[in-house]
Amino acid sequence: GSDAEPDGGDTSSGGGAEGVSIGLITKTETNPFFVTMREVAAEYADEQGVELTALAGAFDGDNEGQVQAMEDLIARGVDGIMITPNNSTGVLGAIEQARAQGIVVIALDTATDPEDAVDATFATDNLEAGRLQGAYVRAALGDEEPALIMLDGTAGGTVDTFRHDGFLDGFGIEEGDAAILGMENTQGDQNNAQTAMENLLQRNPDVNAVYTINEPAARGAYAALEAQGLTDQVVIGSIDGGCQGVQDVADGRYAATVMQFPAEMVRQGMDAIVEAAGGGEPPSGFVDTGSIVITDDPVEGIDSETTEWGLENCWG
Amino acid sequence: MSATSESGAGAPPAAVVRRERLGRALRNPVIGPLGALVIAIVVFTLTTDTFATVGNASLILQQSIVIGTLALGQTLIILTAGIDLANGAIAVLGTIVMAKHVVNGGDPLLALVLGLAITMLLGTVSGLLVTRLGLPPFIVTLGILTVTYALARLYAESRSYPVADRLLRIWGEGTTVAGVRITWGTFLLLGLFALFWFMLGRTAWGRHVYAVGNAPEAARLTGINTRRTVLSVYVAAGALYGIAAWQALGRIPNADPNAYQTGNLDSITAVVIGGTSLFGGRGSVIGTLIGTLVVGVLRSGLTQAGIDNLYQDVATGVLVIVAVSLDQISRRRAAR
Amino acid sequence: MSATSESGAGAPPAAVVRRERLGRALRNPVIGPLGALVIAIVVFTLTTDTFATVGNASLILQQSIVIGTLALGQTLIILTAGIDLANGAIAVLGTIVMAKHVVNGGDPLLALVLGLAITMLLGTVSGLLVTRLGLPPFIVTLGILTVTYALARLYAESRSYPVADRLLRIWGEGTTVAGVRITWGTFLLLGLFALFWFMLGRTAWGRHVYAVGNAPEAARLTGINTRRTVLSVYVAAGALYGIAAWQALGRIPNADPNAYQTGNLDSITAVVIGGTSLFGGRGSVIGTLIGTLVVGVLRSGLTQAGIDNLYQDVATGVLVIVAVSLDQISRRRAAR
Amino acid sequence: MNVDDRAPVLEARALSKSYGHVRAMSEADFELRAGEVLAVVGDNGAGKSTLIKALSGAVVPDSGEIRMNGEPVTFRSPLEARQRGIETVYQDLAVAPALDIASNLFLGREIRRSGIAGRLFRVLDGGAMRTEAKRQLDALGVRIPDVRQPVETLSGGQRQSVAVARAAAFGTRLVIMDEPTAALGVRESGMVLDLIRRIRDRGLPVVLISHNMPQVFEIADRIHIHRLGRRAAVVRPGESSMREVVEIMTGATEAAAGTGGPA
Amino acid sequence: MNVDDRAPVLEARALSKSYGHVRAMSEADFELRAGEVLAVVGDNGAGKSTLIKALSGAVVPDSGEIRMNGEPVTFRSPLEARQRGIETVYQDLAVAPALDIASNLFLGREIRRSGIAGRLFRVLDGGAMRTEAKRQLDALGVRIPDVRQPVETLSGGQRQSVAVARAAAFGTRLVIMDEPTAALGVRESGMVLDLIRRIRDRGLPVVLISHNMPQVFEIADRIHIHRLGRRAAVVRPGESSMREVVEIMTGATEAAAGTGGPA
Ligand SMILES: Nc1ncnc2c1ncn2[C@@H]1O[C@H](COP(=O)(O)OP(=O)(O)OP(=O)(O)O)[C@@H](O)[C@H]1O
Ligand SMILES: Nc1ncnc2c1ncn2[C@@H]1O[C@H](COP(=O)(O)OP(=O)(O)OP(=O)(O)O)[C@@H](O)[C@H]1O
Ligand SMILES: [Mg+2]
Ligand SMILES: [Mg+2]
Repeated sequence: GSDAEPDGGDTSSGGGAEGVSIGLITKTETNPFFVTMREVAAEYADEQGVELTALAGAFDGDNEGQVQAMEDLIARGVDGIMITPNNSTGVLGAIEQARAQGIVVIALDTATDPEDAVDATFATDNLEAGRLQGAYVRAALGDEEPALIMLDGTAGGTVDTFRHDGFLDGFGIEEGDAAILGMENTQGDQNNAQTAMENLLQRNPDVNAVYTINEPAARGAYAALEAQGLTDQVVIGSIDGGCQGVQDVADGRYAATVMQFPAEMVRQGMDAIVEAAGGGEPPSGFVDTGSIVITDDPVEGIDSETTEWGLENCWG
Repeated sequence: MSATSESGAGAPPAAVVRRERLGRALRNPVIGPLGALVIAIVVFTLTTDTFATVGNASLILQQSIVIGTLALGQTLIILTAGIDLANGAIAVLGTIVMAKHVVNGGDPLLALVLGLAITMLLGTVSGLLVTRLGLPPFIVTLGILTVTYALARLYAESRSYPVADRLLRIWGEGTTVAGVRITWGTFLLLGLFALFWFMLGRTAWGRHVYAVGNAPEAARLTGINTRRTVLSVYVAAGALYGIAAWQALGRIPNADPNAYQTGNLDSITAVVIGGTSLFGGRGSVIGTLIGTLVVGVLRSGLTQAGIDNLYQDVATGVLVIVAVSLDQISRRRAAR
Repeated sequence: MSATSESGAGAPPAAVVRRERLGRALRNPVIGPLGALVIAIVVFTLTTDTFATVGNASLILQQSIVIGTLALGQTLIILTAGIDLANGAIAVLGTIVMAKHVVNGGDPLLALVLGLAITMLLGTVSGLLVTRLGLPPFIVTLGILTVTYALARLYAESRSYPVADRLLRIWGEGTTVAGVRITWGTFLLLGLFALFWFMLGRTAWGRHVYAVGNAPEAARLTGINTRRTVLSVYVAAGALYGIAAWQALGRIPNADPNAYQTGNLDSITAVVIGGTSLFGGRGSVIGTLIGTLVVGVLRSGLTQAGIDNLYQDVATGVLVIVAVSLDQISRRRAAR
Repeated sequence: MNVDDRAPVLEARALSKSYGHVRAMSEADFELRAGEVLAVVGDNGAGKSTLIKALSGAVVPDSGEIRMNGEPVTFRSPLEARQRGIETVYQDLAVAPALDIASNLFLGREIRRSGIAGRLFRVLDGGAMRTEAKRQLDALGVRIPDVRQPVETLSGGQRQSVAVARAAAFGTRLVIMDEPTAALGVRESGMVLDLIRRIRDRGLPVVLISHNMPQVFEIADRIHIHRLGRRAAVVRPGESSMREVVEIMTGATEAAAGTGGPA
Repeated sequence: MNVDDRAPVLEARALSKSYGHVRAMSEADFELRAGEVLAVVGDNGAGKSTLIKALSGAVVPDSGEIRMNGEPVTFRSPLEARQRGIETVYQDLAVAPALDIASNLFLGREIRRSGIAGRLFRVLDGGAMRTEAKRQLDALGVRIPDVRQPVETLSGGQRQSVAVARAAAFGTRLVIMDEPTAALGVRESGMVLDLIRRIRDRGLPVVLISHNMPQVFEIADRIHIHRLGRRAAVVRPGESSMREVVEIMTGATEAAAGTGGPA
């Protein structure tokens, strides 16, 4: 379902943005990543005096829910819409409809295909983030012959695919390489990830590298490895940069996580809409909001930050 | 012992009070859900100023098309004391088959036929497993659900397929009446409900569907071909899911293997709110249409009322329960 | 007309063939699911060399604990011809309440009590709505599902809470027997099933549960307090969901408001594979235990066999159907 | 002993009940005296079952009054009537088909183990229940292969015997039987009549609904004739002929014995 | 006309059927001759219903042979028996409680509209069905307020009448009735016996299962006595007394008339 959250309306503060109304549509309302986006947006809207309406789909892949949300926002006559599209083509029709009404549409986190279907995109380059994770894990292995297990998210998710492909690229192997011992879809859920890892370990106790789609999956993988006493032989990499994830890295549960910056996406996106609403140039193009490896065991040739820095800059 | 004439004279053992028409109307099982719908509409009309517009009404109808068609197939199956967990998945596979064929340069008409064929095939397989092996519909359709989503993803190669073809998108087009856009899909939805309302209420097939759901053994003993009846229902439902797939492309011209994951529970909800019994043999498609609209109105109305995200979930949960309570209370009244 | 002595002499109208024991065993409804389980185990043992290890067996048991406990509560409710869509949500709220209390520095024992209290309260609310207002359990628990997940997210402020406390994690600990780790949770699971096996089969309460599910009107007419019986089942299920929450913290010491979203369908699947009828009044908790293990074995075995994810889904769907077919066939045999 | 001298045990005045626009009972009176067998007869659909359902708490009448030993009572559920010792065999038997015979016989008042297990945890004594069930059914002359059979596998007559045995075993104040011999064979019917006599001899009054006139005339002390939802007459077997009763029942003669008046 | 001269219409040899360890029918024989009313009597649980279920396709026997007009037949479903003109009233009535009376009466052979709507789309003629239902029930003397009432709201006897009316209306070759008058009142029972006579006068043989001996002796041409799952004897009402029949039935005398032999 599509859901409303009129957090804004407080027009007492802020400069120049008063009267601007913005809609935010996330994939779901449950994932901490999107919760962070919504919270940041609400806070920023308060500061700027922007009126915000936050809506979401019901599950990953709920194009219908996102389209309904778009329709509602168009009906409300907002100035701009920020959306994290379920997949790169799912809501193009509704986006087109919105832009035809003069609404600025900005993609966050996930790019559309074609990219210029929206006015601008503020996102992590997930291919690059995956590459960073892969490169780090490979480097951390040193001379060891790689034996990799991959805990994916959802089959066919745009982000999932970019991260997966990026990881393999950074890791330096191809899809189907013998070094890949097994892959499972975990829906990014800790319980599923733990179960999958437990079952995969039965067959592959000699694993030494683990790719995880996000930090809950990494926690699940760690729990399964810990139960088997295998944590020392394995390098786990992850992506997200949530505070709990960074803490896990600090606690030595996994080697590294690649931090992304959802708050940046939201803030830059909102700035762009406000500017366009004020008669400025509409924003355009793909803006990479960056990603960085967080680890306390830096490796040669890969830029990274410490967990201390990470805990200051994490989200969620 | 020649009481024929006497009973012909019609003094019934229990005096029949002649307020039949009203009584019959009040006992109509659609009264409850209809009351819930009316109350919801009135409440949102009074509490928000954006809800009660013709445009919004048309929007709610459009948003209800796919779920409505899925719920129609679901109603048929539930009337036979079955349940279908796979309807969303089947429709999704239908959209993929249609869209991929066109994206790969195939003929749109053939794409449509292929899509409908696959959904009917899956309906038929479910029906055969239920009727031939005597398996519980819950398990059969759970299996089909898992398999179908996997097949959809495999066949889609985990991609989604945008559709440009006009034929496949036809139900998203429409006409503008007095400034309000009404899609052809809306008319199709209403037409399908009318068709099955007629089929269930006015044909021998419909009687058999109710009989098989209400008392399967009695139906068998009276010489109804229960297997064929149940199978026909699954095939018809499969066809409806194919039409739902077509409608889905009209609404969102992009076939995504991850879509409509809550189609099963959403459609069952609409059916149950509409007063159809999950134990089979009692209920109506008109109830389901109303049930679908109740859900649509709640979602739209709560959004218009600007109710916060999570509180909206709370409100939806509570309101669904209230809607069905109304039905229950009206039934008890009638039973007195 | 003094046939008493004659019938006392026991020449039954239809000669009773004295192969009772075997006959009774073959007609035992648990035979079907058990056969499916055994076949699954044999197949995976033959096709993989990592499946048939004690370690893996212990692992499958551990993976089954939470769903097993949810399925036990689900069995109780389904036996009364109900269904519970909210069990996963209720357990999740339980984990949040327990974990947040401890993370905020509260007393672990009190946390536990609070968690159990909230799950029992939600079970009681469902039960009251079903018994007092006569609402369909599907709708009631659908409403509770939505509301409870929303409450869990609101109360958790959309965060998750890692748990360090030993008491809350106790079911994840265990002992090592002959090199194999067996968690206390495994024992608890088996103990709970044994308890309810006894309660359902050997107490007046159990008889009443079956009677209410099988023939509610007859149960009422014979003077069973049907409302109280049904209510007691929802309260017991609520308590079990609380225990499931505790067990969940033992398995994953991190309370996440988004966890166990498929707990409802997964638990219903285990119940149905176990041979319990969704129409109520027929079934057993032992069947559910076996059903839970069948699902666990399938998932583990297919992973061990190195089957690709999507193909694994296809296989799971097919195998679930096959498992239940075995049950159906064995029943037909017995009915002959 | 003259039954006329005895006080009414169960009395009803002007009971009415409508279902939608069907009036199943309209101002029906009823009177059962201590120690008597009262037969209730009437055409199909006359409202006999509705009447006794109102007396046993299975149906709540729209209006009217019920008195037990002179004191007004309202039964909102069959449980409440049962707690006052009223035991009923319903026309549709009220058995749970999936449960076995012994469980059905003892439904709602299972035999429990002695000691704390039985009292606190309500643990059943399965053996005792089966033995006792067998005994009760034997006393009715029913041949049942195995008391562990589910009731749904029984023949129509066997099923009815289970319901009759239940009421006979548990009635403490009065027993109501709605067509208890309808599905029974010659021998089994005879045994049920014997049973009714034995219950009466224990001092309990019995209400018997039956379409079998010879049976009614054989066993009843008084006959309550129901017609069009109300009591048309009450007669005594010795004083009226079968023919007269049938004529009142079918409306061929207007109730000679005076509508509603005691016979 | 002497029924003995007539050819058997429906015959069965050595039918057996076990449920688990309960042997409901063991080597039962059966013979129905053209134009006769054959009564089947026997104790509760003797296997009468199982026998006629085997003859009407509701149950598939484990072994044995069924012949219709001399030609061997196997019925795998009630539909197959019905297609050969065998119409049955089952003891448990086989009605769909939620459907109305008219729908139940015509279940499986609804009256359709004339023309293409009826033939191709099987569109019902609801009015005709209701009128005809009312006519059939009136012919049985049942008073039913409204044929649009769901069957679950009917009294026990009214429900039975619906099942009887259905079989009477549709039997084309032979009619089987399993205790059709069990729940019926005096008047209604009489009308069913009249109906059976009318069916016989139309030339169709009728199988009547009943526990009501006077009824059986009134109407039957021959009496098939069932005991312990098989035919114990066949007698003629004129030649044996009620007492003798009951004695064979209950096993007090071994079948005098010779087991399985034609009477
Ligand atoms: N739940 C109900 N809804 C509607 N009508 C009902 C209901 N129960 C009974 N009736 C009607 O009330 C009337 C009386 O029914 P009742 O069962 O009391 O008759 P009865 O005298 O017991 O008949 P029988 O001898 O056939 O058992 C019938 O016309 C029946 O159709
Ligand atoms: N499905 C079944 N499963 C097990 N036993 C059965 C089943 N059906 C019938 N029986 C048994 O078969 C025997 C014969 O039953 P049947 O119904 O044929 O008797 P009947 O002669 O019709 O008796 P009644 O006069 O009581 O109707 C009974 O002992 C009954 O318990
Ligand atoms: Mg009655
Ligand atoms: Mg019988």
